[in-house]
Amino acid sequence: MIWQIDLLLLTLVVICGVTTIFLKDLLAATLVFSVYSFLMCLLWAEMGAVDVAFTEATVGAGVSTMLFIATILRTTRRSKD
Amino acid sequence: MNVEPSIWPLAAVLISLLGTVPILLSDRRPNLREAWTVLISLGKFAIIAAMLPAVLEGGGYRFTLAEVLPGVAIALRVDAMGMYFALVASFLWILTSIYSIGYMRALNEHDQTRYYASFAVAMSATIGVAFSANLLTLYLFYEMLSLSTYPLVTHKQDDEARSAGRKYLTYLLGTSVAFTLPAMILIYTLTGTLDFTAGGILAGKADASTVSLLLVLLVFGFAKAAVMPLHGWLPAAMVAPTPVSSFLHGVAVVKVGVFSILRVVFFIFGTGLLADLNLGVVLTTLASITIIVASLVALTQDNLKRRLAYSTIGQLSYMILGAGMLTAAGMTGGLLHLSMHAFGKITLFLCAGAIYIAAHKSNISEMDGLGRRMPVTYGAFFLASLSIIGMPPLGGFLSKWSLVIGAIDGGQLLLVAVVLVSSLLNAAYFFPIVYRGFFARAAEGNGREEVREAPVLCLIPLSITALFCLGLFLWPSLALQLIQLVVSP
Amino acid sequence: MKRIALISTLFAGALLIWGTRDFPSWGDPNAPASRHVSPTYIERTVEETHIPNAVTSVLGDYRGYDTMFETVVIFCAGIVVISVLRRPDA
Amino acid sequence: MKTDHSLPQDRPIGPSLIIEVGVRIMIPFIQLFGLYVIAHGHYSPGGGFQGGVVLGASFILMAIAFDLKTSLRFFSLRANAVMASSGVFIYTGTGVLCALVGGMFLDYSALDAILTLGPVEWRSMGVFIVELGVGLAVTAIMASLFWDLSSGGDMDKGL
Amino acid sequence: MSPTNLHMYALAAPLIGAFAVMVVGRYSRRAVAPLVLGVLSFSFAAALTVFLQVLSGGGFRYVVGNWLAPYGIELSVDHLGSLMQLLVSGVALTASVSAVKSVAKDLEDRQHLFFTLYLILIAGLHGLVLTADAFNVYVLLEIASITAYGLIALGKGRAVVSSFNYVIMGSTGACFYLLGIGYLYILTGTLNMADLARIIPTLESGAALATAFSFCIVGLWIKMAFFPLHVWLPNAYSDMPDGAAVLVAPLMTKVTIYLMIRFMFSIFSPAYEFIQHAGVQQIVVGVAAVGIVCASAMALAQKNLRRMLTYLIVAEVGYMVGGVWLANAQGMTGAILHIVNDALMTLCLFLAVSAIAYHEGALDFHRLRGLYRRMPVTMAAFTVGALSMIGVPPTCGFFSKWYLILGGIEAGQWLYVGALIFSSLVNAVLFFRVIEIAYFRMPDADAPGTGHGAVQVREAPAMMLQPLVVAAAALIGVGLATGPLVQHVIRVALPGGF
Amino acid sequence: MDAILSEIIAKYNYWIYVVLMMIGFYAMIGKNNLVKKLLGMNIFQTAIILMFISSGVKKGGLIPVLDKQAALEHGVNSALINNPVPHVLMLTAIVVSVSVTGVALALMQRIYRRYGTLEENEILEKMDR
Repeated sequence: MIWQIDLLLLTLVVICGVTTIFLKDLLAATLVFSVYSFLMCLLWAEMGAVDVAFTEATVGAGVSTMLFIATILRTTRRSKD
Repeated sequence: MNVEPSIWPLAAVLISLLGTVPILLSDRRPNLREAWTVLISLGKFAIIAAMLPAVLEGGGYRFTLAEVLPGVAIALRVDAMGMYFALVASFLWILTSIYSIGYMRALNEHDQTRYYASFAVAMSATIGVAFSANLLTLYLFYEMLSLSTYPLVTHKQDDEARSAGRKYLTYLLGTSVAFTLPAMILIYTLTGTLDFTAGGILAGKADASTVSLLLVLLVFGFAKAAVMPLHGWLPAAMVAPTPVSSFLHGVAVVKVGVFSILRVVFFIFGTGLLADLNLGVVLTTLASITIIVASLVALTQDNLKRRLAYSTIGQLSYMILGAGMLTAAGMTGGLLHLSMHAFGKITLFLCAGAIYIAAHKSNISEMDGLGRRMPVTYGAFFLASLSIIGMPPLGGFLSKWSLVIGAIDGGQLLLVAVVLVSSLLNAAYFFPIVYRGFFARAAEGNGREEVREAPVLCLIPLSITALFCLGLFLWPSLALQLIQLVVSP
Repeated sequence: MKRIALISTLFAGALLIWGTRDFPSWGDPNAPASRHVSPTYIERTVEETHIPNAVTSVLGDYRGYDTMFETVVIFCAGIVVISVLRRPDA
Repeated sequence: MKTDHSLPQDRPIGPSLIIEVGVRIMIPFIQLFGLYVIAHGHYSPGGGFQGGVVLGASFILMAIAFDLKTSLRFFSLRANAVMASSGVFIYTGTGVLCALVGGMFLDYSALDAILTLGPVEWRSMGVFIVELGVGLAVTAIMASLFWDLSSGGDMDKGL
Repeated sequence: MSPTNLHMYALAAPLIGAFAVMVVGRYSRRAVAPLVLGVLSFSFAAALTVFLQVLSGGGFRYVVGNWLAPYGIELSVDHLGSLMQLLVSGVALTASVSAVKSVAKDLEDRQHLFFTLYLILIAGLHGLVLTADAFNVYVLLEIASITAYGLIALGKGRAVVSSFNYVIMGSTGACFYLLGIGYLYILTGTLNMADLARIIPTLESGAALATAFSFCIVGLWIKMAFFPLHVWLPNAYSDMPDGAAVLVAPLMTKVTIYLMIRFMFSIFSPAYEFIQHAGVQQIVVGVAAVGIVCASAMALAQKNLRRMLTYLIVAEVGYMVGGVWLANAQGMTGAILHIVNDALMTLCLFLAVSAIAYHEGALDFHRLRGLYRRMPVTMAAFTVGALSMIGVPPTCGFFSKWYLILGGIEAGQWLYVGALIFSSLVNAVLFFRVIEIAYFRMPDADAPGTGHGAVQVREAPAMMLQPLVVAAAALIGVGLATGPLVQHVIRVALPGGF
Repeated sequence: MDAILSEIIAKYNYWIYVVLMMIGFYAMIGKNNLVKKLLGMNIFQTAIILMFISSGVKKGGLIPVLDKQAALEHGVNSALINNPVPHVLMLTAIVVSVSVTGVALALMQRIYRRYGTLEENEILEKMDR
């Protein structure tokens, strides 16, 4: 594997993570989290963990995000922190 | 010296515990219920008396229920000391039961079934303490006694009774958990056993400071003995009905406290060890202070039962004093005083109850002239107070005499003074009561003329106990025989 | 509250980073994790289970007990969500 | 950031032909893919869980593109509960069965006693059976999770 | 002895029962109770048989799927494990008898969901006490936790908030544990406890090992609500439906403590914890002592019976954690004995609470007035439970406290000994306050002395009283059987060379 | 300098995961919004997964799906294949994480229905009242 790509992905992951935490709009935060999951999935695929990457793609970036969005749409998008 | 395994000790303990079942079942039928109570008390006394011959021959019985800790079982053992205490307690229980019937009916008290049931449980616990083979079993029954007497103390169920009950449990449970339990565990770590062994188990296993720590912990841990400053529960508990007070003072609770202290002094520490380490002085000092202070406080009390309560506090410490002298005569005196005081004090309480039933008076200042209306009661009261003061020809004389001899034997002349001074104080707080009863003129128009003697069910027990005060002076041989077995086995 | 959170986070992070000191280098084929148990799975999976995907064979067979409970976990989640949210009549 | 707080069902969103047709075409393929993932877990990445999630996602997609009622027509709540339970039961039951026929718990090779395939082949077979169970359970639970969360539990209107 | 599958059946029965309840319960409410009780009775009988077999023939290790350790997942059916399995199944059976009744009242239309979760939780606990695989512990902990979240959320009022807090705290704990396991895996390459125990002494004890150990332990501490990580517990446990509380309160914390013992002595060794890091031991025992005191003090401040009991659970956790970290045989014996005893005591008290709540609803102290007259049997059993909590012989609470104090003295941990005695005193105050209210205060204006029959006796249904009486009897029975229990089971089971 | 560099090369993966874990952990206990807490929990979980997966990597390793025929005939060189065990473990962990997420989201909806907010301090205020 190529460590430059690895590092780039890792940096992006950290950026996405921080953004998720500090976005005030929960819907946006959830979508950023979905991106985060997807980057993670890439990272793992690149590390040779295809099964985990597959699962993360379906669960983390897919279903989990849908569940978050469903809840946020039924409750509120606002967050004070 | 053969100690046989036998079911009898268990039967002696359990009979009244199981007796609660028919008592509870005959809730709606007072006659049947009280018949059960008396029957059980008689049965209990019979069982205990049946074990007496073997004990007098130097043997005994034992019963092991379950070994709960390595080397420590829940076990019962009948020996001379336990037998001595059990005999006194179970005999007096019969009388207290009979008296209770009269008292409770006369005052038409509520919740009598609960009363009799708790009474029976408490009696089981008392005999359990007497027959315990080790400290753990003793602790078990000691706690059982504290808990089962709680409904008795709080029988009135008003605010005063509640606060008294709270005080009662706080003192008794608090000290037993905070002092006795750690002491017990410490002894177990030091010796690996808790069995009561003649001559003690601690010798050579602990240094002087540990032993003295244990001694202090245990003397205060058995707060039922009401050694000052842990005596506060006793006057408070006087809110209970009078039969309960007499039960507390005469038959069970306080005696259990003293008995427990004597048990550990003789059978855990061993008098030899205490003498070697010169620790008897701890006991005698605590006891002397309690005796004098309690007697002084008693002088200031106007409520008859409270005065008797403080008197009890003082008298209890005589027994500890006797043990602390560490001489044969002193120990004899202490043990002897256990029964002498039991008979004396129970008479006094029964009399106080009889006065309350007959005249509804509980303060001494209001009892002027009552003696002439209630000669039997006051006569018994007079005899009993003489016994407690220590006048011949009454039982109390024997024990106090023995104590004085013991003090002289041990060369502790200060203790002689303590005994004598306190006897004078005893006289000072008892004689005015009798004097007022017979000689003082009551104020006019307070209905003194209508006052009659209490019901006959009350009078019989108190006459019997009063006569026993006399009888024990004349025929103390059984008691002395048993005590002899304890003091010099 | 936030301060406590920050302090405990930093503490936990520092502890974890300190802990990585003894770790084998990343991607080291001689790391204990790569040498002790796992080679056996890789070498024997086809022979013992006829499953060439080592992940599936470990998941379904060697560590099937874990996977059984994993399925139970997700089943539980479904039941919990139903019992928390769903109206009884639906 | 300015946000719109009204719930989506208050907003008029007309049915979009493109989405509806697209989804209608896609769903069978997604489900086929899900089944493939479950079945082919032995030879390629995937397995019961991943396949189950894909299958579940097909119902989620249905619920989003049409509405919740439509997806419930294809997959009733009762069938869902039975499927979830039976999925996990298949796994557990296989384990117990292995124990009952004389092996250890979850020792698939013991099933050879029922039908002779050879212990190793039975291991492969056993893994397939349990993966199937996992797939069933996960499909059902994923769909049910989404239904409940998107409708607040009343199974009335979706998002 | 030769391995049998009985312990697996004991585990699988509630699990399969759960699926059956889920399916059947939709159609017939009446079938739920017999199904649950049947399954749990079977499980109990199986666990009892296994326990007796282990007693006579010794423990064994069981390999799931017939893959030899460390390749497959191993279970250890030894003295300790089968004792715990017996405890779990016994408590579960007793609790479920009562739960069947109270749930039928509280959650009429969600019974089948409740009992599905309930049975899975029991299965999870069975799994937890048997497993000898570090990662398996994580999965099973999550099963137990997720079902517990659900059971809590079925409560009334703010139960959902309590449950959510529990979710966050519980997940933190689980993540910490998983982190620790990850570190261990990176260092050793195995997850089997025995294998880990074999490899760890060969590693040089350094930063990674210490981190792994501390994260796992802290994770478990969060899960067991060890002071000061206990904040989630009182709310969660007091807002649960009664039917759930009688199961969760006695077992969850206790099983987690058992896991801590397994972790500390089956993976690591006393040499690692107590000799190489002796300072830590001092700190933990100290924190345990402080925790006991604080939790007892907080229990004093409560005005609701159930909340008071939840704080006592926190205090009892301090007892056991402290006992384990005393690092001597007496303390360990005390801790293991207290796991058994505390489970039974908590069971008895919570069953009593649930029986009281059946008619009375909320359990604020002022509503307990006159309870001795209305519910004499319940209150008698409650009193037995209270005495055991205080530590009055011959109830079992006394004996475990005895061993713990013995251990404390042996280790010279006077602070801990003092805390134990202090908490006994506080328990006495706490329970006698309750008993006094229930005994003296009249609920209505009927004057004392009106005699019998003034207050109607209104006990909970027999289905709730019977388990309560059984539990109270068990307290005394186990107390009297302490000697054999310690000698034949716990002494044999003492892990790690004590 | 070289030593430090090689240390960085060898460990940076682990450090990044610690950073992610800290983000997640902070959000879990420090954030006020319940959704944020939950997102934090998911980040925490993925961080752990990252750590596990990293531990299974071998330099130049292949994915752990073998060729059946080749394996039966020639055997397998395990040094060339990534460690499958962490993958298996993490599949389980992902399932657990999505389960917990589902449960927590359901609870959140109920909380919102009851208190009308998802901020923890506001919920606590309303609870006291």
